[in-house]
Amino acid sequence: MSRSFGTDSTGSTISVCLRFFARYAEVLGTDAVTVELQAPATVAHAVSYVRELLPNGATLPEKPLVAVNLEHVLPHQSIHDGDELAFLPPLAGG
Amino acid sequence: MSRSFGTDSTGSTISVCLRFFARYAEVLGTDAVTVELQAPATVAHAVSYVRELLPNGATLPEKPLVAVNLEHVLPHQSIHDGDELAFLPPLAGG
Amino acid sequence: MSYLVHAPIDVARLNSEVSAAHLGGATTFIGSVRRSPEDGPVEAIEYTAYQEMADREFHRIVAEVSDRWPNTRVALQHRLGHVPTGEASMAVVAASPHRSDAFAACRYVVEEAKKRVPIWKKEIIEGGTARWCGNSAERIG
Amino acid sequence: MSYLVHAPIDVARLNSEVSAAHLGGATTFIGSVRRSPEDGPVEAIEYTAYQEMADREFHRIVAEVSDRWPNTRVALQHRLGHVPTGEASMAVVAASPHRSDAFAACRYVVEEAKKRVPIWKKEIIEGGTARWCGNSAERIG
Repeated sequence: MSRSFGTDSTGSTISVCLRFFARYAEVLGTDAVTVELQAPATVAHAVSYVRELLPNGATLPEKPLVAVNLEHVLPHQSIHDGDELAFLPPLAGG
Repeated sequence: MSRSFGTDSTGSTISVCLRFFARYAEVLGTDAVTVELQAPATVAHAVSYVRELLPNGATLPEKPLVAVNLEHVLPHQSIHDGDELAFLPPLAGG
Repeated sequence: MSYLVHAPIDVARLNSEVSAAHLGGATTFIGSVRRSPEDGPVEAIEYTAYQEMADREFHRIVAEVSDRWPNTRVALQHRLGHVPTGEASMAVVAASPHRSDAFAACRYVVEEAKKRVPIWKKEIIEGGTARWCGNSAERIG
Repeated sequence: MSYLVHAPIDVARLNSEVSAAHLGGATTFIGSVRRSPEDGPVEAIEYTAYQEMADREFHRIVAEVSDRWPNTRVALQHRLGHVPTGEASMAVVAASPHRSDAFAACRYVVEEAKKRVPIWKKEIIEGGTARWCGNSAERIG
């Protein structure tokens, strides 16, 4: 699915892929969505999108662990058109 | 072999078994001797005996690692009739 | 080659990957699915991963070991899918000329893996229920 | 049962001695006879021991592990006699519910063994010479 998000629909937008794993995929009922966000955007904007607009999104924490293009990042990290954001529940490897 | 050691041969003596391992056995040419020492005696007395009276004994260090009856001990440790003293070259297990 | 496997972990193979005549000390860590009284009767764990990232993160950790302990080699595997109680979920081997480096490098990989590698587990409880788990500070498995 | 063996060490057997469903972490250390450039071409090591005391000292070390890490189990073997390059001279396995205890207990056994257990080694150099060695602070093997 593809959706747009932002207060000013006349500005430029970016398209990013949001991926969900493990418990997050279960509660959201999906493991990936492609969304449009108003530029410039950060990880925190993508998190707000998920928490506000996806079904059961509010059950995710306010600051979930997020990776962008396979790297762990902090919430203020900028994101760009074509990025892949992964929402990672608390890790449990080992 | 059995030998006695001490300045006063009229006092009481103890008999102890001295065992030598690894390089010490090689340089001394024996792995065990039973000796008589004047009582009271310590590990240090037994070490002096070895260094002064056994062939090549002077090649042993002044304070070798010694165990009495299977326990690591210090030089001032008392020794008693029937004790087994082991002269241990630097350990190399592992 | 992936660090992620869907079959039982072959620790002997990991050992042979890092062994060399000049590396006299090898430390291995094996984490297994455990059944402990406080956890209830766990009969298996389902491991899932964000596989591309997990492999990349393991690769980074291995590269960090080479930087910190240049003479030390490490090999590791993490199992995914259904892992029954008692079987290994992760194995790490570090071989070094120096035993302290072998211990340190092995421990480093285990700790970093738990902190950074996107793998999740769902405990399968006897009777059919399941629960997601997260790594806490000092719990294993 | 003695901790000293004259045949190759069976690490799998040591692992099975300590494994249990509630012990999710196992750390193994294997010390092997190494051939390193600075040592010259070592082709084997002859290990000898004061066997009664070595066994007693290993037994004490294992008991100390039980005191310090009550939930942790250890198993170990040290090989004696002629050990060719590349083969294991000592193996220690520690299994625990907590990985930090598994690492610490394994390390403890290795360090204490080197400090306290009366075992000696003679390096057999290619060409037929031999030399006695002592443990230094950070060298293995």
